[in-house]
Amino acid sequence: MKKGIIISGFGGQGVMLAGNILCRAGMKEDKFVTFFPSYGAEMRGGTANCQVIISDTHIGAPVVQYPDILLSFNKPSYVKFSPRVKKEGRILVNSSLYKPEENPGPELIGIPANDIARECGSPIVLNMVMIGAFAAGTKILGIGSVKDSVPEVLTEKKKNLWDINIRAVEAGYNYLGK
Amino acid sequence: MKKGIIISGFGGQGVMLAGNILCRAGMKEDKFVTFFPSYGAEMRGGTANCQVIISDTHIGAPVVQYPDILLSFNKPSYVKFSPRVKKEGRILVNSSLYKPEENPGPELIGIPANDIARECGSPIVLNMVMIGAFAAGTKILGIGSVKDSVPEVLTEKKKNLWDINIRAVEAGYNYLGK
Amino acid sequence: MSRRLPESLKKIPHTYCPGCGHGIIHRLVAESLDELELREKTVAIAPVGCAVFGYHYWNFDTAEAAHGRPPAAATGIKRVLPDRIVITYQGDGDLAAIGGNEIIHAANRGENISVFFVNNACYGMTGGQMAPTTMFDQVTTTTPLGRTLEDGYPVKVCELLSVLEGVSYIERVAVNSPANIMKAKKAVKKALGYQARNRGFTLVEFLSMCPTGWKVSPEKSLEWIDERMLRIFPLGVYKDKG
Amino acid sequence: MSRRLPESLKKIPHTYCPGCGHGIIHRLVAESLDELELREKTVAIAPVGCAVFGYHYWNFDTAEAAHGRPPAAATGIKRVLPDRIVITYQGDGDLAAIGGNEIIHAANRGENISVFFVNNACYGMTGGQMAPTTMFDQVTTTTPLGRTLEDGYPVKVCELLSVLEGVSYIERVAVNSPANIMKAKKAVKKALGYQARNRGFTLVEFLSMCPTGWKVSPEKSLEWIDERMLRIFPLGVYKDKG
Amino acid sequence: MKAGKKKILLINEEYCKECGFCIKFCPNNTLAKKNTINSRGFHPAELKGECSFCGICYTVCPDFAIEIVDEEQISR
Amino acid sequence: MKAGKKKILLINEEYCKECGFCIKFCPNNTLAKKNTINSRGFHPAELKGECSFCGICYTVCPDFAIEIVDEEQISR
Amino acid sequence: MKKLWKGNHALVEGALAGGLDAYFGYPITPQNEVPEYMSLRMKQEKRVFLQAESELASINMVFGAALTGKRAMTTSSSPGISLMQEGISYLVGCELPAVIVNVQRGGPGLGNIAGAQGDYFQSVKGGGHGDYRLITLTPFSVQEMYEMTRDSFDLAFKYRNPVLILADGVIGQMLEPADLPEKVPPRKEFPYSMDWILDGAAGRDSRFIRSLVMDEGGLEQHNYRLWDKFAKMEKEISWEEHGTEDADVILVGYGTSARINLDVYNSARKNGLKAGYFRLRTAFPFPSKRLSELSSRSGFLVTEMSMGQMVEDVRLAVSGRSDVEFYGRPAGGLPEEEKIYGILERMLK
Amino acid sequence: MKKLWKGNHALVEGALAGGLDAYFGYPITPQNEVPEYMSLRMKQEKRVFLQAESELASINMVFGAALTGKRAMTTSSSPGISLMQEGISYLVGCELPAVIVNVQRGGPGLGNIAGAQGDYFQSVKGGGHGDYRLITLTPFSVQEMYEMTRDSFDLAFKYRNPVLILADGVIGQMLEPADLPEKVPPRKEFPYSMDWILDGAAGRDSRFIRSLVMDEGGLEQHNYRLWDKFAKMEKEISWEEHGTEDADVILVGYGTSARINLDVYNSARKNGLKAGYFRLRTAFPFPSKRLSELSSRSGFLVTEMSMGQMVEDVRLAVSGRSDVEFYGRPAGGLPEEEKIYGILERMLK
Ligand SMILES: Cc1ncc(C[n+]2csc(CCOP(=O)(O)OP(=O)(O)O)c2C)c(N)n1
Ligand SMILES: Cc1ncc(C[n+]2csc(CCOP(=O)(O)OP(=O)(O)O)c2C)c(N)n1
Ligand code: SF4
Ligand code: SF4
Ligand code: SF4
Ligand code: SF4
Ligand code: SF4
Ligand code: SF4
Ligand SMILES: [Mg+2]
Ligand SMILES: [Mg+2]
Repeated sequence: MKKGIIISGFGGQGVMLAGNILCRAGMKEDKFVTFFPSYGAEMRGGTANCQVIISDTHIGAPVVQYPDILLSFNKPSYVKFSPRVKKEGRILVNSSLYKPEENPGPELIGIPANDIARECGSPIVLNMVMIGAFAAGTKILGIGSVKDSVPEVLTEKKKNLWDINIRAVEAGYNYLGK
Repeated sequence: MKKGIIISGFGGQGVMLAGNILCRAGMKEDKFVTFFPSYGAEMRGGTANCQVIISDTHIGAPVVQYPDILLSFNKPSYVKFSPRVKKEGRILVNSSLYKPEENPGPELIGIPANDIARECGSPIVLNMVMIGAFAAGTKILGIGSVKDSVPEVLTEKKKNLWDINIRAVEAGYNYLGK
Repeated sequence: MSRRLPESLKKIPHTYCPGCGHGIIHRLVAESLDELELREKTVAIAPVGCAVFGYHYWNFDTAEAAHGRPPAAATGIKRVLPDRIVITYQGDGDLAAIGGNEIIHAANRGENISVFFVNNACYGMTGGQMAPTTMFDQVTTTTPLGRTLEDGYPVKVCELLSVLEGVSYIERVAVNSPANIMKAKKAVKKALGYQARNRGFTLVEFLSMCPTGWKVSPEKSLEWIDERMLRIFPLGVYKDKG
Repeated sequence: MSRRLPESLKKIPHTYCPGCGHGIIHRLVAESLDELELREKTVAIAPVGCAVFGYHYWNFDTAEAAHGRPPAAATGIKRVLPDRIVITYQGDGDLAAIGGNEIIHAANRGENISVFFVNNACYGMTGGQMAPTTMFDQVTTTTPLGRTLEDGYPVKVCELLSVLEGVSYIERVAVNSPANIMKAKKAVKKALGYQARNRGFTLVEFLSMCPTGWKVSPEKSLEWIDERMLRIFPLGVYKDKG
Repeated sequence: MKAGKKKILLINEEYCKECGFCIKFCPNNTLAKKNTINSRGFHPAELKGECSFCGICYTVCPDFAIEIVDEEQISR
Repeated sequence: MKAGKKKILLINEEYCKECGFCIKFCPNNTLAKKNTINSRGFHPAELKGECSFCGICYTVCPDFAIEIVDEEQISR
Repeated sequence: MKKLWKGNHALVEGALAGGLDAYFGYPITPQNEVPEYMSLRMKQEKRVFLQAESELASINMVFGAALTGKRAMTTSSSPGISLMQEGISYLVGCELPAVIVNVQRGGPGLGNIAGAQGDYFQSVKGGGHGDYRLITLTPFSVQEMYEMTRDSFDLAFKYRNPVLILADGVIGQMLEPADLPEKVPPRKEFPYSMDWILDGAAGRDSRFIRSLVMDEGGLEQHNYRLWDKFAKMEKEISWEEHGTEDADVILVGYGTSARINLDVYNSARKNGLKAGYFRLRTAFPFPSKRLSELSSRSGFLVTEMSMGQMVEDVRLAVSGRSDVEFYGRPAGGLPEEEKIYGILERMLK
Repeated sequence: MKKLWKGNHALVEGALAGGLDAYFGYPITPQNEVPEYMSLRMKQEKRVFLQAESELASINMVFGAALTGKRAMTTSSSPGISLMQEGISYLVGCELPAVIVNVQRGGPGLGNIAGAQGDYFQSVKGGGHGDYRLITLTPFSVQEMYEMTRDSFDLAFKYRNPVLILADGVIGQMLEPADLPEKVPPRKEFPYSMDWILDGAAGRDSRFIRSLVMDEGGLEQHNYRLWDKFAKMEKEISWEEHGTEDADVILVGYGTSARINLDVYNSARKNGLKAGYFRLRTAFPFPSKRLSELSSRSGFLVTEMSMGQMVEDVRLAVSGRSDVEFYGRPAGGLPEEEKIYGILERMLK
């Protein structure tokens, strides 16, 4: 098993944090993992994306050219990356901001992440919703290891945010998981 | 025929000018010639030297490691270069400033260049005396082409100095030539 | 009064952060070239810094020089094309750190060019590191505890360069309010006018918002200039040989 | 009074030209280190320039840095050995041309080093080319018709650097008469004393004879300083933070 | 403002980055953030009420997002 | 000059480069160029008459060629 | 225990573990995390951090600190390293130990900020003037960013020569698990003579350090001495190889290109192809002898993130004894697994 | 008519004859005669001369002047050329024509001021960052100092690429007879498109010139385009050979080392030895194909004033088909005729 994941959205949507958590979760499950932040032509403003690989074997380049999974947080990132997703791959899109038309490519799953996040108490945790949904929608990682990884990346920042973030992961998971 | 010549003395003794004239004289006689000014460890003060090659065939490196002829204008240059002169070579030394002991190496010829120059009217033309002596003492170049080359290097400076310089060349030539 | 974007700007959006001063300064330069009818005579050098893409936004001839070297490149242009308008657009890292020698010598030669110097008190492009103009106690990514004396004093470019005899006009302006922006525009036009009349080296320093580097909101960045920068970098004309 | 050569000088002849000011300045630095008992604590950086062989003549630890970079090398030393005395000895080409950025930033950081800056209005070592300090109309091998405005203004290092806040003491002296040499010595000792007391960046500029570069006799070179240099480069203390 | 000519304030919503400068400085307090977002995720400025065409918003906009044009110009 | 100690002016002829500074500045006008040349081709300075050991020649000599020593020092 | 580390951060920890005394640097992408993280860590560890005004200043500050026998370092990326070429040549000429890191990006010119391997020639042949060599280490993983940096100081002092760590933007920017000690390990003192350092001539003769050697033939002799030293570095040659016993074609790479090769090698072997894998850990000294041995039975497929630089050293080692093919992509392009596999298959036919 | 010319002066006259518009330079031995004589000649010819504050400034002033389509040039020697590496990489990245002269001296570091050939790698492999090439010409005589400099501008504009003239201190400092026109010949206009220059966007669209290419894959494509261009330069390969028809061993050198080889070759032939002579006139592009052809019957003895740099290109061309021996002396040492002759004899046995 070797899965390439691209997570992409506006700056400020927590793209990098989401990728980081997936990596840590992969580590917990004894996988090989890499994380690669990517800056495009636009250094300032515009979209941010990161590339995560989770694998049972050694990982060469940490760069994901043709992702198995795309986590798209907004429209521009969908436009940019969806054509590169492998046919047998899967696209998780934040349907609160953008609802793409179905097309005969990779499987498309909409998650109203902003809405779910708002329900959890803060629109800011939409990234957590998305990785919760990722766990449910791809089975690459277990929800447990994802949840357990949340405190690691927030440690130094604020303990008081653990809860809401974990809740958001669960909410995302539940949205697809059930 | 290929002869390597080193001319060496104090800064101000006209070493470079002397070498330049020999080169031009060589050209007049349809020889291959090169001239190479050499700066030693002492960039400032100390001795100056230049290396001239006159040859019937192509000249590779213009650098003279083991000269056929040494024109030594002072003691330090004698001390430095005389050991390098080829056995069958010749050393012309300005005996006004330094009279080396004879030794069983290359032939040693003393020319009281400062004195002869003073007789010509200026101690400054000692370099001309030395190249006149060179013509007489080595037969590598004719006195005519040496004399003819003097105006070329003095052209822009002062025409009024041609005479005394040429006279000094002759005096040097005559000192050995007769 | 109608306000159309000047011909000297291409009609495309730029990629600077929200609230970034570069956009305003780009426009001021472009407007001034239009108004002085210099657009078709101008060759500009963009810096290595956030404004490296200046050539995407400006509608006049532009090149990108190596980091810090715009004054040398501009000198090369001006010497062979003395009747063109040659400008450099440089950040504080570009001009005051790596390019300190080039700007000093261009100024000292009285090179007849105009320098538009954007002081945002940090290295924007590379992620908000300390710049020569970073102020004491200012937190940047390479002064995580704030700049201290060990890192050196904030460099005051106008004060320093105005000592040089080759300089004909230097002014420091800011772009954090409508009034300041108007003054800034006047300074730009003055500098370009001097160049057109062969008066020698001119420089305008802009105190410019960098909300990203300062980690504040765009609105706060306007106040940040008033509250933090103006004390250290007073506005005004530092030299004017007329 | 007996006058013995200081221990900080090796007892060997140097290769500077007759009448060259470097020899005098070397001695002043050496005497001062002896008198302040700093010889064994000193690390010096020699320039690329005629004084590149300084290490042959000085009897204290010395290294040769790349052309223009002594202030950076000295910074490297001082930062890791803050209790040593670190000096640079630099020519006007080294310090004011290629090394302009390094000296400005070392000064601006208030780097606690002492800079001995030898202004001989030309590049001695390479054969008398124009230096930043070459004066208008001065003939050099690269200004065969005399320096003109096109080549830029003569750079006044003391005036320029004293604007920087990190500088604690700057003085310009000359070595063309016994009285001037005495004053020069005082300045050297003052600079070293400031450093020993951690006062920050100090610099002494010496107007220094270069008979070879100026194509005059050693005696004439003494007058040359009085007649040509002093007007452009006035002697005196430019900054003294005490 | 020359009398007679009808002005229009154009806000290029796609260019706007929601910095709020125009809103802050508008002397008529007539600009505000729109509810929708543009393709880059920003809430662009929009005109809410009366505009005096003073040009201040144009002056402060860092994003080339505002222009004031004569109506006749726009119709061409 | 401390009374009592006998001084000696030492001129290192090999170091001298004939710049003439000592000769020019000697207040007693007691230095001059020697007739002979040293190994580097220079006519070194020499003491012609009375010296007051003022030290000026030492001060101006660029070539480390002059020292003034106590006689006792030299004998060691 | 393994933790998720960024390559550039691991490098900083490696430097601390290697006993780094003083860091001088100037920001440039894709290595900005180095000065940033370093500024914090050096303060915490009470060592010297200074953001220089330029790369020229950085390398010359390193030069100054190195004169005193301290462990000094700078880091940059391609254009910044180009600016250091004079200073690097001086460091070698003066025989000063120092560590320089190049987190390579795409060139030429300002290029881009993607990882690349276009500076191999500059690093191992000498981008500066004169005949000289740098010990050149090529990290392959975040773990090696740590380890090689840690160990580089020992090499630098052992040979009194600068060590260059030739990384790339991919390895600098990526995060992967790596096993780093919790605390900076205690400083290891080196057993090498320090009788050359400048720290004030107290109780000893004064010293000088310089690269200008003007006495006749002196510089030539100095060069021969340096070359003796470079020859001795042979001992430090290091590489990794797999499947070379029976390989018909060996994949050769370093750093990120070797990472990709490793995957290709693994799948080739799984499919029964007689592929081998060879990656440099030192680019200078270069494992010529080993490659030459291997060339008696194997051909080579060299991959690089460049138009072909290291391949020349492979060709020189192989000297026509077997096939050497090259596949590279410059300026941020990454050699594609499938493409490598395809060439490999073709060569094996 | 032949007159006695100094190499460095002939170079200046060559530049004038090539139509040089603007010179920017900084003094350094052994090429000081270039800026000195240039300062006078450019004034006389009413062209631009400016002594820059440093080599960094020089190369970037050249960059600026080149942007406008003018013929610009700088000259320096080894340490100064090292400082230009970033700027050179930018010139190539921006595809700007310019001429850079390196009158090489001994290195590394400050080294000495004797002629040397230690900067071959820096010149032909790329001392700056990224994949790039410079057209590299290697003058052999004072006459060629003139001619190659004169012709270099044409090459630079033809390919929109900097041309490096790789001379050395021996050829720069020496005087020998050369045939130069009395007056600067009239300026030759080039037939190449100038639709890229920046001189103010009057009556045309505005343009820009840059080397930062951030769009995805853009820089990679740019690199491929550059490499197509470098491949086209093949046409410009130039060399001189004698006695290669029946030579068993061919002496290979360039510049001063080739001068020495020529003498050895002549005496070897006089003595009936089957020696050959081969010298580069272009070091990039390198005459690999010709050397490869020759390797089918001849071995090679490469001489350099270095520890061995160009010899690698010879070895790459020969690829093990015949013997390649090397004899070099670094940092001002000159290969000795007798020694070369001795090795030649041994090889011929
Ligand atoms: C030689 C070199 N060194 C460093 C860099 C990296 N770099 C790019 S922009 C920049 C600084 C930008 O700061 P500034 O000039 O203040 O411009 P700003 O982005 O703040 O507008 C640096 C260090 C580079 N491209 N080249
Ligand atoms: C990078 C570099 N550029 C140029 C040189 C050549 N160079 C040696 S000394 C010098 C200038 C010396 O002038 P200055 O600093 O004024 O010292 P002076 O000789 O006058 O005392 C130059 C340009 C060099 N060695 N290195
Ligand atoms: S980082 Fe700062 S200077 Fe750069 S675009 Fe953003 S706000 Fe502007
Ligand atoms: S050239 Fe000038 S500075 Fe250099 S040694 Fe001679 S007199 Fe002194
Ligand atoms: S033109 Fe003036 S009044 Fe109208 S919206 Fe803009 S700032 Fe407000
Ligand atoms: S000033 Fe411009 S970018 Fe900012 S909110 Fe207003 S329209 Fe948008
Ligand atoms: S010590 Fe004084 S009096 Fe004696 S020789 Fe020297 S200068 Fe003259
Ligand atoms: S000052 Fe010194 S060098 Fe000059 S003449 Fe007197 S003793 Fe000789
Ligand atoms: Mg900035
Ligand atoms: Mg000087």
